[in-house]
Amino acid sequence: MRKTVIPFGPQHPVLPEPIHLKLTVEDERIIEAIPNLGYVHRGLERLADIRDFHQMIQVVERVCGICSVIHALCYCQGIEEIMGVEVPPRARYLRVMWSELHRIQSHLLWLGLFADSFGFESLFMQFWRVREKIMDISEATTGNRVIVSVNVIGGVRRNPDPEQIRWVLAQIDWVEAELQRLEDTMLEDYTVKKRTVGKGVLTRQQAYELGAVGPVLRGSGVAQDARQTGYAAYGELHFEPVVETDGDCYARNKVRFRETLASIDLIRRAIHRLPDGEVRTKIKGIKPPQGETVNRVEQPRGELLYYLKGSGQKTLDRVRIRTPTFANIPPLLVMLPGHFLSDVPVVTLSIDPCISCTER
Amino acid sequence: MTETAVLILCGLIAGPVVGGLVSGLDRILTARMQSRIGPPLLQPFFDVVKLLAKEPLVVNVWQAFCAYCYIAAASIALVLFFLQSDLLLIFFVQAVGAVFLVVGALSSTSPYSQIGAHRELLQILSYEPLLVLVVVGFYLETGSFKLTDIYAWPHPMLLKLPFLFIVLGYALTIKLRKSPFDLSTCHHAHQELVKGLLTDYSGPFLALTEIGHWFEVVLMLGVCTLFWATSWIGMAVLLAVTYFLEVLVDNVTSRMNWRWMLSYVWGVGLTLSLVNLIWLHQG
Amino acid sequence: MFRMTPNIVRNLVVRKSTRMYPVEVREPFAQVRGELFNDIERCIFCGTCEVKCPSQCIQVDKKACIWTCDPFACVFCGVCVDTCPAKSLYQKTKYRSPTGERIIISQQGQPRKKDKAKDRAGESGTPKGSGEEKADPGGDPAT
Amino acid sequence: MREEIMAVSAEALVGEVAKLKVLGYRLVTLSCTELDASNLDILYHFDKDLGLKHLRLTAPKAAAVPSISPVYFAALLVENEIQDFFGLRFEGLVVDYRGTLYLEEEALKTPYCRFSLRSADQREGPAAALDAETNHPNAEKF
Amino acid sequence: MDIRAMLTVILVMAPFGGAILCIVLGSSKAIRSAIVLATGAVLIVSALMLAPLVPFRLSAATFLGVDLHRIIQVADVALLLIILYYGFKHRQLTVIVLAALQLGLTIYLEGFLVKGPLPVERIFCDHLSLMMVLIISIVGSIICFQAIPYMENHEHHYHVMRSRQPRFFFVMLLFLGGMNGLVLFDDLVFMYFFFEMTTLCSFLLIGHDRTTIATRNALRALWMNSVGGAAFILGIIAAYHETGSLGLQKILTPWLAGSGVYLLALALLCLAAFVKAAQFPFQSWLLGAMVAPTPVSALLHSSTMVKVGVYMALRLAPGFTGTLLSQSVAVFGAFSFLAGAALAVGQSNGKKVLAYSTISNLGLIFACTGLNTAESMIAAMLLLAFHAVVKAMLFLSVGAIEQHIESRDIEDMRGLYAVMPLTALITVSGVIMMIMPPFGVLLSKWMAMEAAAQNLYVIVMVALGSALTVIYWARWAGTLMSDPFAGRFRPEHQPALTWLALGPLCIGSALLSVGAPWLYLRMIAPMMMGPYSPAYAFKAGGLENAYGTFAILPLSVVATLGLVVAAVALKRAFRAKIVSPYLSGLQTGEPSMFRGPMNQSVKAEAKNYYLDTIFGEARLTDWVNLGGGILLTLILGGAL
Amino acid sequence: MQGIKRFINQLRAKSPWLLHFDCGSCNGCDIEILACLTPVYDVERFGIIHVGNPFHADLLLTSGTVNHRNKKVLANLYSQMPSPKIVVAIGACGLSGGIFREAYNVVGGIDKVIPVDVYVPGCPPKPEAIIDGVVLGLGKLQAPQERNGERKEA
Repeated sequence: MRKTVIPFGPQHPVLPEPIHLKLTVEDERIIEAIPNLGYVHRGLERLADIRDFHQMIQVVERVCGICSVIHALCYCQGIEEIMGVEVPPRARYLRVMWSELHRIQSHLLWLGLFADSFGFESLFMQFWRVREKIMDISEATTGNRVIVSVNVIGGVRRNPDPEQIRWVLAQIDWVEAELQRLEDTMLEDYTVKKRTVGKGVLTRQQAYELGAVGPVLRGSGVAQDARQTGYAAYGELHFEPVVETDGDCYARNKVRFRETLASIDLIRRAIHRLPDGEVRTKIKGIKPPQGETVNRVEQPRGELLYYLKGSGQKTLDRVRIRTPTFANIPPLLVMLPGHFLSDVPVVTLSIDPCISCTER
Repeated sequence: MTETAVLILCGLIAGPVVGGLVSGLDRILTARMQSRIGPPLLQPFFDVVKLLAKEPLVVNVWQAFCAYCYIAAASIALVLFFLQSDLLLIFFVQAVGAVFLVVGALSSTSPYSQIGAHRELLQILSYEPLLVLVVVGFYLETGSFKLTDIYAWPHPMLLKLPFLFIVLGYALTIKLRKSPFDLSTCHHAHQELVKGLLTDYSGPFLALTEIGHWFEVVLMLGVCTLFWATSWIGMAVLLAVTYFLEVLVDNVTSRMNWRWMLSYVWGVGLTLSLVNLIWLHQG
Repeated sequence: MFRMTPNIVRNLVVRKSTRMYPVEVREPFAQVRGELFNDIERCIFCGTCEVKCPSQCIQVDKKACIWTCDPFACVFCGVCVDTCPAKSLYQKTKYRSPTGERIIISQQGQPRKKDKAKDRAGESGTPKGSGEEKADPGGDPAT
Repeated sequence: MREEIMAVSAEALVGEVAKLKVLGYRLVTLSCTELDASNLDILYHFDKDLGLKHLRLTAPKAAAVPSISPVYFAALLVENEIQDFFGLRFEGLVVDYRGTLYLEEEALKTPYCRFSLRSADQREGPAAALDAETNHPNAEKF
Repeated sequence: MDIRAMLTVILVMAPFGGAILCIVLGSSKAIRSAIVLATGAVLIVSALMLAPLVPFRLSAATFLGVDLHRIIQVADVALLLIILYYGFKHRQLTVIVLAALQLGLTIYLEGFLVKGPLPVERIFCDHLSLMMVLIISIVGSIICFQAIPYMENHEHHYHVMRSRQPRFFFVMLLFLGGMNGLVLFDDLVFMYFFFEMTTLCSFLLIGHDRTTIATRNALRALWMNSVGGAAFILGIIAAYHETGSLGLQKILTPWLAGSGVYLLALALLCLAAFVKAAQFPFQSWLLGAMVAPTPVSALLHSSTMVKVGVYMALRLAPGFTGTLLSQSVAVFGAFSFLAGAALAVGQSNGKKVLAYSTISNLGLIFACTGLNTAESMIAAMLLLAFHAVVKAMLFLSVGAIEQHIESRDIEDMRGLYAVMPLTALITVSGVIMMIMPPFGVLLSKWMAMEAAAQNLYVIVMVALGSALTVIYWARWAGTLMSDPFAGRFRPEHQPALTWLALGPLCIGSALLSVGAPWLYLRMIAPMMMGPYSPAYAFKAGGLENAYGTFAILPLSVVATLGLVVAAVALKRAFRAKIVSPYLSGLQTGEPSMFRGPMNQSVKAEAKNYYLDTIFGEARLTDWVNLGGGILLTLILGGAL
Repeated sequence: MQGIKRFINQLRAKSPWLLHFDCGSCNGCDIEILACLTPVYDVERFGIIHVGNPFHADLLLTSGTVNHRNKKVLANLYSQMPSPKIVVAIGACGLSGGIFREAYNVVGGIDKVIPVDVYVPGCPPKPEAIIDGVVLGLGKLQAPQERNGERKEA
């Protein structure tokens, strides 16, 4: 047969990050996709040898710039668990707020990029326009737009005042209104549906067995979300996962869109129940972490797992990070064959690939 | 003789100037639709001059040849339009340019360029018959293929060829490389084919293809004017509305794939043109 | 097929969302972590920042009283500011400006107990004219 | 760790894993740590309805470990990753990158084996990383 | 003896003589080449000498004292017996039945039907005949020249022990004579004889290699053409029945157009033409014929033999002006044009692309014939001439390429420019001449389209077909210019005779395109009489009629200028920095290699789109045959 | 002639086409670069458009640490850009390797592989800073002859 071999990436305009897919194509139909990773591999897990466990917060935040809060949160929760540190309630609620803000910005980012992947440039622009508002909130409440560096072991670093909180509420109202205006296009437009419905189908069974996580898993009808475990303050906020059943790119799109709205709702609830008090437990004098733990949280892209092992020294023995994209790449490899070349960006982006997460 | 020379000159100048301005307006309008400010009006000219002054890098020397052939054919087509020549002939000459562009892209081994070239061929396959049928529509209405006769026709053509105008709209959208038909190459970077057809053209050669594209755009808009050739105002309004709709469509649709394009454009386009042509034939 | 149209038309009519950045500069938020400064006058050269910095971009020479920072390696996390016992480190709300050359900020201070009089805050490696990131010991911005 | 950990041997591994699959568990990931100069500790994390279960395997570096990627396709990436990081060999990988998943030839080999790399680590900082470009003599060849 | 008669005799008999010499003396390569070259030269000179003398009619009652009709009668029966023999030899029932049927009909016609004195003005040479004669003699001879080195190579490649070239050239030359006879004679029985002769020759040539597949395809060609022969003889009988004449010009009396049997006769003759021109559903013999050595393909199937079909249709056209038959022929032709183009898109075999393209172009000629207006007839004749020349050139280039890279697949020709620059360039220029203005093929296509604009069915199919045509040609041209070349090859070193064939054809077709106005004025306009009128005027260097204009000369000048500019640019581009094509930043130093997974070097390959799922042979052939069959039935039925 | 040259150089600064290559950053800088293209910052005001292809680019915006695998890609892309070309390194990682300097698979900043013209510090730099950096780069694009052209290319 007449095979075309295409090096897709590492530098490729539809891929915001470098990953290489060797695509073998027949008349634009993909018959094989072999990934090549390692373009973003830094080896930061190994930095645990030379950075102490406090400094590692800043390192793990930079595993991925889009979900830095949640990386740090997962890491801190793990350390807190080993060290037996209790986090003040206000800090737990603030952690939820910042996590959800991050989820919104990540999902908005993704919705934009996804729109771009099927060539809907103006929609991309609109989502990113809305996203800037969230970036403003981040910047105002934490001091930085992207890598907010707000989690510490034992709590959070910033304590927004009531006026700031009110401002945040007003801002997310605006975001919600803007999003509702875009909902019709993103979920109902003929061309959008034509490009996403039935593309990259992952059945419930496949998604479960291939270890898909996050919206990919929930788009296939499995109601599993690490937030259900109730870490931080989620247990008190009556969290419900968003589930769609079709398992195609459209379903994932819908899951993410609905999750964005759900996150806005969660922020509102978290803010309404925000207790007063301290935001940071002093950990001076507690022995450095000794023991091992596994901590899981829900990133925008899915479930994130940290395996931490310490032996009572300032540096940890092992920091192992299993990021959601890492888990979603095998499903991607299963999804790609059989689609057309023009669907590659759509299917690839539908797992919301975060390569810097994957390779660390 | 002088008149001919003036017309030739007009054609040669109108292409880059009008085409560039239209392209600049297009970019501003697009930006405004996306809630942005957008570039200055003269931005396309800056781009082209800059590209012309860049270091020539080539992947395959034949690309240079093809780029020149493309712009030559595109400009000849426009000049023929200004000389009020035969409409069918103009499209044939225009097709030469399109083919050379494709051949140039095929001469690179990059799969992106090659696939872009093939998609461009499929685009040609989609719009070429439609253009011929539009021309046939003019013939059936006016009894001539010559632009002199068509422009001299006393009634606005749009009233008799409304469906063919829509069909021309399809062709125009494909030619302008607008969504949903921006398959082979696209004005925006984020496309699975990188820049498709134009991936391996660079520097001055890219500038040539861009100028050639302007020639083609002006030519296509010129064909649009035929639909309301009786008054300047009608012509201007028709052009403005058409172009606005083109930009709008670009901004409210996503990019489709070529299978959809082929079936949609042929299906809808051929049906519409047949309906219109049969109407003309009977009426 | 044209569901986006209302949004597009609305965008055409209402105010554009573009910030005209170089023309109009927006006031940064109050708590933004920008450029790092060391008020060398107040620095006690304890070396806490050197230890705490996750990026390890600060070197403190306790004997010679030289505080050196590689601004290109700084990740603007603000840990050093938080932990500075003398509160000599602070971050402006303005970000650090881009440059065309590599720079190293090196500030020569005086031992805490000694004469606080005007001393040269030396900088090496910074080309002339692009020294706006210099920590000016005289003009205390005091946020 | 809060959850149940079960020790397995290399021989029993695939059987145990297959059993878990039948029980409806999904593979979360593998975590590998170096215990000492010759042994690795591999944790297999499984999940069912947000409850975790771990299998612990102590694997000597020299011997190959059977791959579970034929059972769980999802193990493909992580097993390749461990091959890269620790130089441990997995038998029967579905797609075997042979230690090139992340690392180029000039990069440090088996970078997570710190016991064998300790000497290289003495000189920290970029110098060490740059040094690694010229295949460090102490680095274990994969 | 009249010089015209002498030239006619030479044109028909010289090849026969050459052929016989070939088989008698041709075992030595030098002598054989000399004979072929001499025959070709004689043919070319005679054809050129004939040019200023047309039109003329001549009586030819006897040849060397024997009644000419009698000779043909005997020869005809002999020919049919030979076909019958081959039918028995290969146990091909269809061939046997058809040959027997033809034999019976011939005997019936000659022995029982034809009564009274036969007209003796049997030679009729107007400009159409002349055009055919020129094509056959010049292009055909050039092809024969190229065949000399080609066959040498061919036999070398196939390790043939005992050269079969004498036989090969015998048939080739015989064929040329037969073709000339066919177009120069006006008597239907004579035409039938020559028609059958070309059938037999093509059978022998297709089967020349004696491989199983060659034999099978040769037999297919034989039986299909026998269908045409049968239709031919039936047509003659019907025509004779209605008009009492065997002279073609006599038969074509428009006042008979109302008669059903008369139209049936014309329809049957058209059917014979369709079969010869391999129109759907008879295309398979032409495709099968591509197994033959390439000069055979070029000679039989591009430039000459298939043209017999369109020649006959053009001859017959005045007979059915304004009838339903004419309309149906137009639709049928347009359908062939579209279907041929669509099938060509699905092909990667270079020769098959050429074959389908031939079918497609012949379809367009038929469509023009069927449209039957002055403009369309002009278009048809111009297309006939230009297509013959350009297509012969393309066939010969593909033959040359094939012998070098040992493949005829377009994919294997990727980057051919790097290794066979001149041949590649000639092929590309051939492609350009097929699809681009101001070249002749496109000129005639333009005329055809403008002529077809009145007929909605035809114009829609022609519009679609011409877009498809662009695809397969452009794809091929681009592939040739791509680089680097990957396959096995022998460096470009062509025998002088190959250049002698390719060079003149290439330059000739370009010049012919520029000379299209004169071609029109000198060759075609004089024929526009009867129902037709010389529709186009030569104005401002172009051809213009009431509703269209094609500025050939100005365009040629401008195109030349553009070419010069582009060539200068090309020359300068050689000085520019050459970089690797875009491979997502993964290129290694080697051409088109990238660094893939597992640190392997992978070749970035891109193959052309052949759209097999849409235009594949397997998918379309049945539908196309069905369509062609239905249309043919309509033609035959509509005639009644 | 000199006038034309100056004019062209001015135009160069008016139409810088941007190629973005993420060579191992954490995404933070990448999304800020992308944010520059979107309505709120809209760098198309300066004629900047994002092209996905080195052949068309004038400006190479790179973010992230260079590692052993992507350094070849980076050098390849740089070599495919027609001159005059400007490289802008974005973010702490791109400048020096940032917080990952000591990691084993990190070579260092962008300037270890290709010559860098503008350094934009930040982790990640704000879009305003990126715009500043690009503007600084444009100055260099306007006077390409002043660049000490062929520096070390890996």
